[in-house]
Amino acid sequence: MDFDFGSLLAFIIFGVTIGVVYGIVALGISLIYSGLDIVHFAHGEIYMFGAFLGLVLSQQIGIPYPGAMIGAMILAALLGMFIERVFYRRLTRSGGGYTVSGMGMIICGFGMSVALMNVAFLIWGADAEPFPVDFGIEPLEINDISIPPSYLLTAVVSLCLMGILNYFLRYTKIGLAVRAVAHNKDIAFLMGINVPLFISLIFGLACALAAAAGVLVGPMQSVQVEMGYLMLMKAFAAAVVGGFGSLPGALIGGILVGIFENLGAAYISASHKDIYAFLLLILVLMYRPAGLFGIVAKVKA
Amino acid sequence: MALLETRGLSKSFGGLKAVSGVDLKVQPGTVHGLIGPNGSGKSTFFNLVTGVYQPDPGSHIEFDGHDITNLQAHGIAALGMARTFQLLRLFSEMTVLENVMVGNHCKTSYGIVESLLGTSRVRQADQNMKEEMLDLLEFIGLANFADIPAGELSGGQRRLLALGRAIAMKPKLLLLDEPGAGLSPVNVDKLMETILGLKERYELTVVVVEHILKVVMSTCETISVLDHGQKIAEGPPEMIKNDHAVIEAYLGRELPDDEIRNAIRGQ
Amino acid sequence: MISFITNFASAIESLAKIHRLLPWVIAYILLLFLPNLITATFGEYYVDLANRCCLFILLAVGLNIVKGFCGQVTVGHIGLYAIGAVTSALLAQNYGLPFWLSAPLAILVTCCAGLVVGLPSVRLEGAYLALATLGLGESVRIMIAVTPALGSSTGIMMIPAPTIGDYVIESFDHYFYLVMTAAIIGIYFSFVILNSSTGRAFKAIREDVIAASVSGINVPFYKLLAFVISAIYAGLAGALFAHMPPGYLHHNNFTVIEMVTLLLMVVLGGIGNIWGGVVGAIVVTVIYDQTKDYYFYQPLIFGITMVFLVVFMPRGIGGVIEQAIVKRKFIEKHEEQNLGTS
Amino acid sequence: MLNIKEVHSGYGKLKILRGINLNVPQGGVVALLGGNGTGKSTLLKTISGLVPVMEGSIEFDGQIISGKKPHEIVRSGLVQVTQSKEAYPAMTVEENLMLGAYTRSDSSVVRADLERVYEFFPVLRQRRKVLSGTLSGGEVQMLVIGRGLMAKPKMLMLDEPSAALAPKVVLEIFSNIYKISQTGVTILIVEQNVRMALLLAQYAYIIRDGVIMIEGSAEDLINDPSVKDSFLGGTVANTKKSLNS
Amino acid sequence: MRNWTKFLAGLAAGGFVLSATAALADEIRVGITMRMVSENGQKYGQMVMDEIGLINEAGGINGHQIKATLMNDECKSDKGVANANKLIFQEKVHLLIGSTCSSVSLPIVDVTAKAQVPQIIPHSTNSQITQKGSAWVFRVPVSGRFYAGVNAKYVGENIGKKIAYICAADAASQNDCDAMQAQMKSQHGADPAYVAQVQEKEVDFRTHMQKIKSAGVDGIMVAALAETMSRALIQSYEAGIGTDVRRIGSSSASNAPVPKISGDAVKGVFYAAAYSNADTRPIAKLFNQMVKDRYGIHAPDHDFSQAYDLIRIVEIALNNSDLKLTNSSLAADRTAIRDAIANVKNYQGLASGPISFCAAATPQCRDGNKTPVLIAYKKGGEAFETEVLARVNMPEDFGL
Repeated sequence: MDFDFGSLLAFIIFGVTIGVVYGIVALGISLIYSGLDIVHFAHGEIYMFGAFLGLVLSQQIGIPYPGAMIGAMILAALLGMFIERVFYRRLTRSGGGYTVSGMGMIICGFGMSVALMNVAFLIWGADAEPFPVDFGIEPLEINDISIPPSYLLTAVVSLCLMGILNYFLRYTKIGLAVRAVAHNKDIAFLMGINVPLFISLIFGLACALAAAAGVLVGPMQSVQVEMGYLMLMKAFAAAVVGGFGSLPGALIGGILVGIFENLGAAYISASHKDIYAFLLLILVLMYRPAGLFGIVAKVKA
Repeated sequence: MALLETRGLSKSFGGLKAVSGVDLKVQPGTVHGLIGPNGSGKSTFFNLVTGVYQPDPGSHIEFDGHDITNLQAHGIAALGMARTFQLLRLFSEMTVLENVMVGNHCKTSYGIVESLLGTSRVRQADQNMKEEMLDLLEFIGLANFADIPAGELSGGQRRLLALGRAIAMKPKLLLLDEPGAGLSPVNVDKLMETILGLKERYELTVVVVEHILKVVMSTCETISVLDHGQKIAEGPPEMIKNDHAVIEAYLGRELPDDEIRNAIRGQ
Repeated sequence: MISFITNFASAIESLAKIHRLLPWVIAYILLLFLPNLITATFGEYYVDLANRCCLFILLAVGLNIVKGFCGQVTVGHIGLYAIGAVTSALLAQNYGLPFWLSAPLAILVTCCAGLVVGLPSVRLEGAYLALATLGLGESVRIMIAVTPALGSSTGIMMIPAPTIGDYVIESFDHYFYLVMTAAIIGIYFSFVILNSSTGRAFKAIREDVIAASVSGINVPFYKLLAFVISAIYAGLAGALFAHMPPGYLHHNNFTVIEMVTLLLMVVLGGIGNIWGGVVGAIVVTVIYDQTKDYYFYQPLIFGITMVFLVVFMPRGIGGVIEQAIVKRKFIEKHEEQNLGTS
Repeated sequence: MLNIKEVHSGYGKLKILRGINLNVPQGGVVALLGGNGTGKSTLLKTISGLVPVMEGSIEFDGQIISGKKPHEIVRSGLVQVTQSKEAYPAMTVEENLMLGAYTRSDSSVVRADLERVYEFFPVLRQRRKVLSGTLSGGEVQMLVIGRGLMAKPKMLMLDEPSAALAPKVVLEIFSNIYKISQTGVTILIVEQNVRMALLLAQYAYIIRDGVIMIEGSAEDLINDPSVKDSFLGGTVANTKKSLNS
Repeated sequence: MRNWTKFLAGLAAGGFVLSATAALADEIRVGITMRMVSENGQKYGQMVMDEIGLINEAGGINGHQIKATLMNDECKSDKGVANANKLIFQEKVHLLIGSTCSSVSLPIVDVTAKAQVPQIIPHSTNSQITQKGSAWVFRVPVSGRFYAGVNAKYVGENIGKKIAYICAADAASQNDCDAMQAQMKSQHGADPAYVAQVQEKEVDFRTHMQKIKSAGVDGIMVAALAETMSRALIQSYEAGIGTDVRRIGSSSASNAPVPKISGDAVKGVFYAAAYSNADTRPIAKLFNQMVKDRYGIHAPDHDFSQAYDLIRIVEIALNNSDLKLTNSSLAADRTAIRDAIANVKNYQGLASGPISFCAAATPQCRDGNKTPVLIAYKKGGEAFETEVLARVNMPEDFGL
């Protein structure tokens, strides 16, 4: 295989543009982890629901794309909050307070993932649905590399979302409370924060992020019931690489996973593409469980 | 020769020095007390000695002639060191008998492969161990509860079981972390009696961390005092009582009540 | 129902007092008649179903050892199953080894793989461990899917059925004797393990790692041991699956959905409960088969069942019965005590 | 102000408090004393709603608060100050303080109150932009008390403010608590350091095994030999006594 | 002892939902296992069931009703084998139809061979299915080996020899891809310009497209299932590969989701299939209309036509076989049906060419349709349009 810097650059750009999407899903997983102490195995399905909701809103109801995205985010957030309230909350309670111990939550997450996927299957069927959106922008040409508008937009919107979230968490009163709840629920309670509400809020926020990712990816890869699983794996890898609970970590983790798998697919073997993400995940877990940026990662005893 | 000896034992978490440079010797056959205010490093000391934490470089721990500085917890336990926890840490879904049998794990006389195959020798050995352990439960007064899950026991019984589990290891050295916490004075006295009885019966050396000074003063032959991770005094109870450093640093300045009251009220 | 089961349990206990293996031998002899009984009652096909039940029993019991006894959350079990199946199939096909050689070798290979899948458990816990094992299990499947030598897209075909002398074990009922024997031995040994020092060490690790380690239990070693033992079960089940007529393996037999089904079996039966795992495996396999006509809603119902089980019946069927038995023992004890004191 | 009647509570199956009666008058300083594992922290958590009440009732400021959620109780003016280690180490000092004012919507007054807290604890003003994880033990204790004050409480409950602090710092903290009580805030202080607590408080309860064993005015208790002898181990109050015994 | 048996029987009865074991005599029992997950997959199965219903309504076969049992195999081999076992040993079917997926049909071939049940396959193209040498298997669709020959001939003669391949890892696509490469080599001596082996459900092809773009090829062969292929087609345009580079599809390109998802990107894509909805024969027009009316599908793909042809062939064969349909004559009836199917010669239905079977257990005899048709998309979207480029009769042992 010839090696030239032009195509290397291209592969890196491809990795980054999809990596930011992994990043925002990972961010949601990370948020849920710090807020509820659970790794949410059904998050891929929320992402899938988000994509479908965006599709319905934009293609069937005819809401313009940005509106459809916001709508999908809100609906997915409501869906997530409903799931959290009805199912996960009971498990967290039986574990005492809002922390969960043991494998119940993990199994519940898997069950929820199967259930949600099949609900979507009953509603929308198993076939992929096209999600054509006309962004009205020309593809960006760098040398020989052509970056379609959907990817450009994805990268920009993802970064914006990240920025907004960062601002929200850092500089607003509610954001302060979210951070307080994420870090220690008992103290947050004693500060007069309505912790159960905020846990729902965190969950909803994470689901909204996943939905945004779904609506962003939809136009690039079409929308299908099965799309969640792969994204979940990549997002897990991103969250682990970046370190659970670290906001910039999730983004950088996502980008790293994106670049890693694209370079692997380009230079080693394309058919093993998904294994690269797993490999990264396992390596990081084994040698740096707190992730590359997880300074405040919680070590569970 | 000391049964347990630490030299320059240190441990820091982040920047915080939980234990720094502690030299300690525990003579065989004695009851050794370890006191100090909350957060003075007593529990960390226990965790270091028993291998739950790895000490910082430069530390040295010797137990019964072995260097155990970098051994893992199970290796140290196998050499004959047992401990209890302040929060007990019982195996609450296992029965009382199983709890003490786990304690006896190191004394298992058969190999792992054998245990997986369930040979007759294994069953015989298990039967013997069971009888021995029931005997121990009898001694600490829990024999009636042998096949009840440990989680169902009452508070006092749990403390006894935790003690029993440690004794089941047939240790040379027993480390007790606040055995009397939460017990009423009468029960504390009873517990101390049981501990001393066990010490005689199983020829133990005991190190005890305790808040109730009366207990420590009356049962220990030697007392070490920790403060901010450092050993500030060591000796027999009489000496500790009158040690200037202890009174000064650990017990606080002995001001009269009124003076303190005035200081508080800013007068 | 529960009182019936408790009576049944005590009847078996009294049998076991005569000789420890007596209930097992009786059960085994009775099960030898099962194919005939099934064929007469329901038809030949249900023997095939029973074979699949036995495979899942092996898998569920094996998973229970690492998950229920030792408390390690693994989601990579299906990968071990795949390794056992593919190894045995390739050995039989490429080197012409008979089943009786290829299966033990496959188990050996699976054990090594189990060690690898278990390695993360030394450093990781809970969700992190689940993620790592999920990654490893999926990597195994993807490797099979993309490597032509391991079957890739067309799968491994025409894996020879086990033979004894010239006789080929390929009919449903004869294969049943094979898998049933494996399942019974598997269940028996899982009881042996549970009641041995090793089993106690597993449970101690599940309950409290630190307390276990200061009690002298080599925690990393026993964690790995649990993974290796469960790998033996998975490898055996895999080999039996591979050689089961028509002898065909495809990577899509080992997806995450299969792993979720396996989890459902263990959860339904009660995590850490051996008979629960057995019952869970049978119930799920049979219900799955019997509801095939409702394939449209089947996975949905499976998912929802799993969620509701975890939320509302976390101890599963086995746990409920176990509690009932323990309660009964308590009552008996109290009565004895009351009689003694009065 | 706070009226606790026959309260039972605990975690799951485990019952820790078995019939607690306790009364804190308006504007008073009351101490709750006991050793490790006696149930005093559980009582505090029960009052602030973190642990559910199994039996009995808790009345605060004329309202029944047992059964309410912790955040509702905080809004009614009863604020618990957690143990010193429980600040938010990844937040700055000022963020921590602002978190204390979370329940309040009067942002201009909050600003003024922040100034007031800084005046109370000048060291916090110096370190306002510093992550609270880097503070010393005494500073963190001041921070959590200040954070409690930011909620503009009617009553403040303090959980072992002296824990793991040097005697000199303890004195400083206690004198600050006294100053706070002088501003009209009712105070319930939970302590192991019996002597200091008795010197600060007007009235005290001694808890053991989930029940109140002794109660009485601080003056009486400090001179009561039975208190020193049988109940309070490892504290400044009785060390001298046991040393001389 | 008796109690034990009773207990076990009771336990078993409690767990099982009793299903009828003694099947009714005087019925022709047909078992179908298909992938009933995708939208079209469901409709293929539905159409098979509907057609059988119509036959029954019209009086059945020689006065016998057909009892059809449809099962879902989710395109998973273990489920497919379980279905086949159930249909054969429980339902005691005379004829097994299925499966749609190559990876499921492959093991079922062994099951039916051993149980001696005729099996007829609606649309699995993997060449190995008939190469296994089972005397009980028949394939209605065109085998993958023929598709490759046609594609390679057309590509080599009309497009060029520098072809890049994107091959997804499912049984049918992998087979198509490998066969195509082999044909390009043997017909034109052309080595592949670039080969990307990707996973079955790959979503991101940009890396490959970038490489293909810089390799400067004449055509890109995308061998993948419908969704995967559509994504690759779209992304090939996004990467800036112009229309001068032709896109070649594998046979799944005929499936309706491809034009639907790909939209404009499908224009100009050509592929070999067994049926074109642009077919102008009256029977084809009628069929197109029927599918449109009944299932609301704009235009049937070749899997529809093959399922339809299959039922017609089954109807012919059943009509020609002498069936006793008693409980004891099961084996004889199965053999009779097999022989009757083997005797179907020169069936002219929707399929691109005549379908003939014969008795020998060879691919030559059992790959019924040997006439692939080259089709190109003229328009994408839901209302897609196609055109026929060529119709080629292949020699029966081509590609073996």
